[in-house]
Amino acid sequence: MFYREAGQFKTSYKADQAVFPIFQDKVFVAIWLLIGFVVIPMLANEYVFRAIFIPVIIMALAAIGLNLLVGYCGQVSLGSGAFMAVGAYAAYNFMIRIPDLNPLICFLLGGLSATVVGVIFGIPSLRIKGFYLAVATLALQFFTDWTFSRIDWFTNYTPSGSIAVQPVAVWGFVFDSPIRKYLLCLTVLVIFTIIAKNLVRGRIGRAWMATRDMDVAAEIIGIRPIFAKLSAFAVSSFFIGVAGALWAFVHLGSWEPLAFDINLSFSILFMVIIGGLGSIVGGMLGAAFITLLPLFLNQLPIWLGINMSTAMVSHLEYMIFGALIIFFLAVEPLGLARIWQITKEKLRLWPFPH
Amino acid sequence: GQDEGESNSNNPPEATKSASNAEGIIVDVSDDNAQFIPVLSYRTGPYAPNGMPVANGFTEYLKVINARDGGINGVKISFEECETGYATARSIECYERLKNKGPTGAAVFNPMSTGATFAITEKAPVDKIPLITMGYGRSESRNGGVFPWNFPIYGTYWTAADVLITHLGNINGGLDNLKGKKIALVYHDSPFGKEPIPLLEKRASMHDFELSKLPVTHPGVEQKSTWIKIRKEQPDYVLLWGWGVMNSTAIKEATGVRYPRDQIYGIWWAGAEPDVRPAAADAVGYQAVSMISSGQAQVHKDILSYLYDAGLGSGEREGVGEVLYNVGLLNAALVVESIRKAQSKYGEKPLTGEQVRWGIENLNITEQNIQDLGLAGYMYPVNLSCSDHEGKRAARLHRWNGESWEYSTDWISGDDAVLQPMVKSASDTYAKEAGLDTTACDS
Amino acid sequence: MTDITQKANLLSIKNIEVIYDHVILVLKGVSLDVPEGSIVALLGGNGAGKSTTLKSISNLLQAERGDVTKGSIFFKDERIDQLNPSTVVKKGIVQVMEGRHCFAHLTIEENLLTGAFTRAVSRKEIADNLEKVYNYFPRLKQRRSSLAGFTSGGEQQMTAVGRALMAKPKMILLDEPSMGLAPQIVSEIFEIVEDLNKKENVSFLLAEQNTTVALRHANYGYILENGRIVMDGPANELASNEDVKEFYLGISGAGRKSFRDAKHYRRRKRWLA
Amino acid sequence: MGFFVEVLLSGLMAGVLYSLVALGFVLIFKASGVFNFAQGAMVLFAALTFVRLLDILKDTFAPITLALIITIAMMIMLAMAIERLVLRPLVNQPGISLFMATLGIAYFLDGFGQTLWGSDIYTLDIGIPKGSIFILESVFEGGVLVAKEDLVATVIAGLLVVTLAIFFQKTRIGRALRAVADDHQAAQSIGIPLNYIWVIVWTVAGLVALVAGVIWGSKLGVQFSLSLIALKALPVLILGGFESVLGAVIGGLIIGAGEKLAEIYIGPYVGGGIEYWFAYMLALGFLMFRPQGLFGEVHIDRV
Amino acid sequence: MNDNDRKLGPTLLKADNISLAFGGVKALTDISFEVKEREVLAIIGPNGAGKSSMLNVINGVYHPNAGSVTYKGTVRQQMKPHEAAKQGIARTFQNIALFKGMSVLDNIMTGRTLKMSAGFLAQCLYVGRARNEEIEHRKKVEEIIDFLQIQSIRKTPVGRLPYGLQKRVELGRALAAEPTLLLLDEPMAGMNIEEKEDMSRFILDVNDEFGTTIVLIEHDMGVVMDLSDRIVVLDYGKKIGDGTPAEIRNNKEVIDAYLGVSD
Ligand SMILES: Nc1ncnc2c1ncn2[C@@H]1O[C@H](COP(=O)(O)OP(=O)(O)OP(=O)(O)O)[C@@H](O)[C@H]1O
Ligand SMILES: Nc1ncnc2c1ncn2[C@@H]1O[C@H](COP(=O)(O)OP(=O)(O)OP(=O)(O)O)[C@@H](O)[C@H]1O
Ligand SMILES: [Mg+2]
Ligand SMILES: [Mg+2]
Repeated sequence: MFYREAGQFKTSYKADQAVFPIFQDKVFVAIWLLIGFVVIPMLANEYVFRAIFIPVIIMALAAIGLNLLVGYCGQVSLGSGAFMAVGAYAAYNFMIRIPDLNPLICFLLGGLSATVVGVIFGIPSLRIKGFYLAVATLALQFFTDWTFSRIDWFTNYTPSGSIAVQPVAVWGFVFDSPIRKYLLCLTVLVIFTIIAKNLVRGRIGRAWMATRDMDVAAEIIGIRPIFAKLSAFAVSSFFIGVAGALWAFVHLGSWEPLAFDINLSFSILFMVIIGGLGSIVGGMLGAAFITLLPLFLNQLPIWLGINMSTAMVSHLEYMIFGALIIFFLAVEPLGLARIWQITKEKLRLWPFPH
Repeated sequence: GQDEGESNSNNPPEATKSASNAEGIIVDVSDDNAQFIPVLSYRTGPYAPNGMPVANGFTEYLKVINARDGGINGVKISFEECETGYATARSIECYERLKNKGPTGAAVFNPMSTGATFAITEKAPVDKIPLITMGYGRSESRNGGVFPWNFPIYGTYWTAADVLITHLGNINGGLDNLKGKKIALVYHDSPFGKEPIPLLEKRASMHDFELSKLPVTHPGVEQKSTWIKIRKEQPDYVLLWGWGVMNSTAIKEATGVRYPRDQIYGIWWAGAEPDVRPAAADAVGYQAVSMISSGQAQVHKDILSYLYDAGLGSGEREGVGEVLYNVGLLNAALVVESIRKAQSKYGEKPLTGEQVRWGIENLNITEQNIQDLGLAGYMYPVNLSCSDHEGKRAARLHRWNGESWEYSTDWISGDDAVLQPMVKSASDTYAKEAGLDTTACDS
Repeated sequence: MTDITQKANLLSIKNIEVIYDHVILVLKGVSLDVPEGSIVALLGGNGAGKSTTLKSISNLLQAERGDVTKGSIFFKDERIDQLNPSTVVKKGIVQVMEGRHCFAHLTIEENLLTGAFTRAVSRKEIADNLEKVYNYFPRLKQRRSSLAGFTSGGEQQMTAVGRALMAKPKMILLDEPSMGLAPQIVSEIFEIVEDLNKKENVSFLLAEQNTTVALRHANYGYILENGRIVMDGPANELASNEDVKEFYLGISGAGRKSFRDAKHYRRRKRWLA
Repeated sequence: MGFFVEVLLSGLMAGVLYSLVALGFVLIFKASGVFNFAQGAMVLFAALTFVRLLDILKDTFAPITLALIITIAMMIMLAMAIERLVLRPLVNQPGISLFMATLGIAYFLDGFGQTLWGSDIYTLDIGIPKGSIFILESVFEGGVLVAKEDLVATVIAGLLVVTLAIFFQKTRIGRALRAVADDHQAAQSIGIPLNYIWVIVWTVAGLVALVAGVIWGSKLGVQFSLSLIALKALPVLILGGFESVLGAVIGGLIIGAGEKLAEIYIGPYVGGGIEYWFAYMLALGFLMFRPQGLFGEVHIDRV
Repeated sequence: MNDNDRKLGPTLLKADNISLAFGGVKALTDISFEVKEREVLAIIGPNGAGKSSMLNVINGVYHPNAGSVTYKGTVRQQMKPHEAAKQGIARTFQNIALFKGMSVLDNIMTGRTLKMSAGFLAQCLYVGRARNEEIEHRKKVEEIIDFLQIQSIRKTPVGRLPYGLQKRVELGRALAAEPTLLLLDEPMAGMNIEEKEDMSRFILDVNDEFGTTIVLIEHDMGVVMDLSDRIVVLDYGKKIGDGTPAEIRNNKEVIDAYLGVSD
């Protein structure tokens, strides 16, 4: 009863094409933004910022980026870690090689570098499909691992090949405290989310989805696969590259190639799928779920007052994590976003079952 | 199983008993009169076989201090383990989670991985918590002027590499005789593995030996081509800078290509039981540099009687005194002694990270202290200062005899005339990039 | 046509309700019976729920996240709505799914052979059976070694029907068997249906849009609209019902009219809203 | 020349070892269209179970046989559990969901295996000959060195492949499996019992995992890193084709030889350590010409 | 013959000696025919005769082994499908090829892709051109939705629709491109009489109102005979007949090969 469209008539196509056509949704989003920008900064402590919000937000950005590629365009990629690495290392190189360049611009340039790499590695997708492509993207993963540890130029010849950076400073404003970092990341996420939403509801988004659902038919309609696929690779790797730069500069502060290894790629894919393929909210839900679940499981015994060795706890954590993933997929293969949607549909019907 | 935790599965009655005995040994983190020490450990994932004994040694030393001495000068120690899985992002989360626990926050962090060390190095100065990176981390962080919060006590990779070259010099009748020799570095392709390269290159140009670098990709399960190259080039020595499964695989492959084991020398992270046991007899004769070897000193006997006999051991009895166990134990001993030192200035109560930092920087462990610690014969005196956060430039080699490790040399010193300038230039570069002041120690 | 409604029911559906995806209610209490040895037609417009009814019998709904939430289905007095699909086939019910569903990477012949999967009989018997199917559909014999994915729509439809015949079931659920088939083959298919029905006493439940042909060959018919049965009766009676004539057979008083003359505003009368 | 042959041979034999792992992937893909990422975890789990049982049963009359029987029983139970809890609820779902579910299985197995059996390194010795021998001494100066273990592995892999190839191509079950992989629902509609078939196939894959685990385990010691071998098997898989048993072997040989030759002959010019990505790039190169791998099924999209 | 007086234009499309083979299978052998502007041409023939293949040749999905297609006066051997789309050729498919994960509205909107031109940046921000364009095309699409009487399902994901409605949506998607030449592959398979009548109406209206040329494959003889101006009959990849419905109805060869005994 609380979630009703009844009585809300759309009188123009413009209104119907709004992102949130239903009034309740608008209020809902406004409340979330308020919570994000005002309430949380007032309440949260340092641990919550550093260990929860900042990583979740950055991962949400990466997950949204990957979702554009996997969920919307249907090209499965296991190379997100690599794109993040490219974003991070490129941003670093722009920063040290062009003095006084605004770090935010460096992040964007990092993203653009990832775009270039993404487009190049997207080319095989014109021929290779499905899991063949997924596995083939691992080539990029291993290649970047190798490149950034073997070609010293990228790491500015630091002897060990790991990089350390100072807090980001924009126009004299230093993002050094957790709360500032949080707000920086959140702002970036909001902007990118809007961009993503705009893209997927427009011509490009439809071209991606058409390619995903049936690429032959899409081509017959006049959507060039080369354009659709490569643009998806480009935009997706841009998002992921920026996320990588943020991850490196804002979250880690210091990193080595291992920080962007294949496990990261898998986690991001997890987020996308658990969250919901082809859903922007899904990317966020997935990022929160996959990042927080292990922390939660890890702390659970302590909260429950169960005394267990850390090894036992983390083995259990693995088991429960795996089991939950299977459970969620079995309940709803289309992810958390779909569960959310069905809940809404049920709310709409409530109190009637159908 | 090894990981069944606090209770010893072999004798359940004792396990029940332990609940009461645990009092005073395992102190709750919320105890306001206890010094809190965070423990980052990895008991899962590809490096678990190495991580478990280190964590056991570390925590059991803390426990035995509580059990035997009633804490450090009466201040009990509380600790909490956080599983990192050897992953940097998880380590950061652990760091954030643990840094404010206990009445005074974390006394000191031992990141237990080179990657995590790099990441936490940036955060520690802000939180004012010192880092001890015993035998790992960045070698130039020994310069306390630039890295006031980092303490690579007891040996950096550069020291280890220098000790190895010195040893090769010794057995060849002088460093000059290395001229024309071929030395191959088989290394884990990560910052950890690359850390010794600058030093080895410098040494190579000094003594005119040929250094070939052979990277091995993580996790190191496939090394055929590396060892085919070695069979072809037949280097005089192979330095093995590996970690985890890479080490035992290397030794097996060496057997495969019939490269003599006694010409292979490992870093201390490639010189423990898990590294040689899977290769069993093939590994006989293999040597590695070591901070501390296997064996049981007085303190182990205390651990066995205070903890294991009371059913409070974390692992199996046989594990007490293995190489990595001892590494963890030694690491904990250094932490405890630093706190003790700091108490001498700030009083016998739980101290803050900043206060503990002073204790570490002024740490001075003499032969007498080593006796008192129950580590006689296992430890080398350490003396830290503002400009020297390492405190020691020597290590011993030990050799695997098929059953156990035994020392094969006496303490060998690295050459500070070589090391110091490298530390200086590397840390200066770092300071310049980060815009740091380098004069902290000059006064 | 003999009146078979007196015979014992082979299949009987009692008041079933089907929900997709936990929220979409599609069948709202459907009951129908298929007497032993009969041909029963299930008619109705697009989206009426014909395919859903058939899939709930063969229990293929689960694969589409659909669920029979109420009612029961009996086959020879045995409840089958909780069995898994392969058991249902073992009991003798095979469905030919709408939309062909051939195994694209198997050849036509392999497709047909998999149809005999549940039968533990000699190779000889299976070979005979195969030959029989090839006799029905000579086109398939020509294309026997092509991958099914590369054959034409009609060839795939024949394969799907042929594959079900290979199982030698007691009852066949046919979902739009005539779709995409040339007129000749359509009448061929219905001849096969009558043939099997007469000679081997196979019963049929037939969802078909080609109402004219369906009613010509069936004994009994049900009309489904919007998830409910709105009319049923012997085939010949249905065929002469005025409403049925107009809406399903396209014959109004003056006989069949040309498609050219069809108007948009005709028929908006429904049995149910 | 002798050196080249040695590199080549060692590469080929390394490739066979990858094939052993890749075979497990192929089996499951062929039978259910599932890209089973848990294969690596299954290798670890099987080997871990076996090696720990050996230790527990070491005082009985036939430790190896007993351990083998119990391990096989465990793998069967595992297959049944996976079918019931993972595959059945996910029937007819898109491949990517199933793929993710197998990642869930991988996590679970990693945790479960270690909880049950511990996370240490365990030495596995069931009498596979060790050491190396010189061959072709008359042809090349100094001869060519090969490891005996690798020879044994090659023989075992050969046997497995022949058996499996016959199983798939010639039997009724084999044909049914391929049907299932194409269309779950249609397979159900003609009475192929998916549940039963999946149990069988996952069991067979479990046994293949056991074989791979034992061979790799006696090489490396049984420990967590065994599960990472899967990453070396993936390029083999795409090069050979997801559905082809033979492809897994040929792919293995090409990848093994290719990566070793590259490492030895190209590696030194670019700093070495290129094996990992080179294997993938090599596979990618082949795919550009044959997008379905050398022996994989063609991709059909028709309108 | 109905509407014999209808004005047919000049030749729009001409197939010259098209041959196409897959391995050993000869799908098309030496086929020639032409389509005039505004004409409704039906292609009929037994299953596997090569009808769908012919459509695939016309819009560039298959490339003939021999022969050429002349479209709007330009001769070509090969063309990519999206080029064909650009030239105004749209089609529907025998096996429905809708974009399953998208709503009806979005599916039809994809049909207008070629008519949109907003730049990438504008789309990111959803301002200016991107926004106006989106709204303007939405209007067009709504007209099509009205025309096809599918207003009530515009937001439904097409995967959930019954077969017949899907076919209708597919037609809508093809119409959205405002094609010159519309290829329909069995648009009425799986429909009952009523729905076929609706569909016929749509096809005729499109032909009348927009002057769209239509090539149609269909197995329902009633529909074919009533709607088409001319019929081409294929059998085993060969052309065995070409003429008005009346001519075809009485062609002996066609009756043998395809129609069987006429009902
Ligand atoms: N998988 C599904 N998920 C959601 N809704 C579905 C699904 N399958 C069918 N439906 C809905 O159920 C209703 C009945 O569909 P069904 O396929 O049974 O109709 P039908 O009578 O066979 O129609 P047609 O003649 O077009 O084949 C339709 O409204 C359809 O939208
Ligand atoms: N891509 C392809 N590869 C192999 N053979 C093909 C391919 N496309 C079509 N064929 C074959 O060409 C022949 C003609 O096929 P087509 O689809 O054109 O038939 P059709 O006339 O449309 O038949 P239907 O009425 O059954 O749809 C068939 O025998 C088919 O198997
Ligand atoms: Mg239907
Ligand atoms: Mg066709």
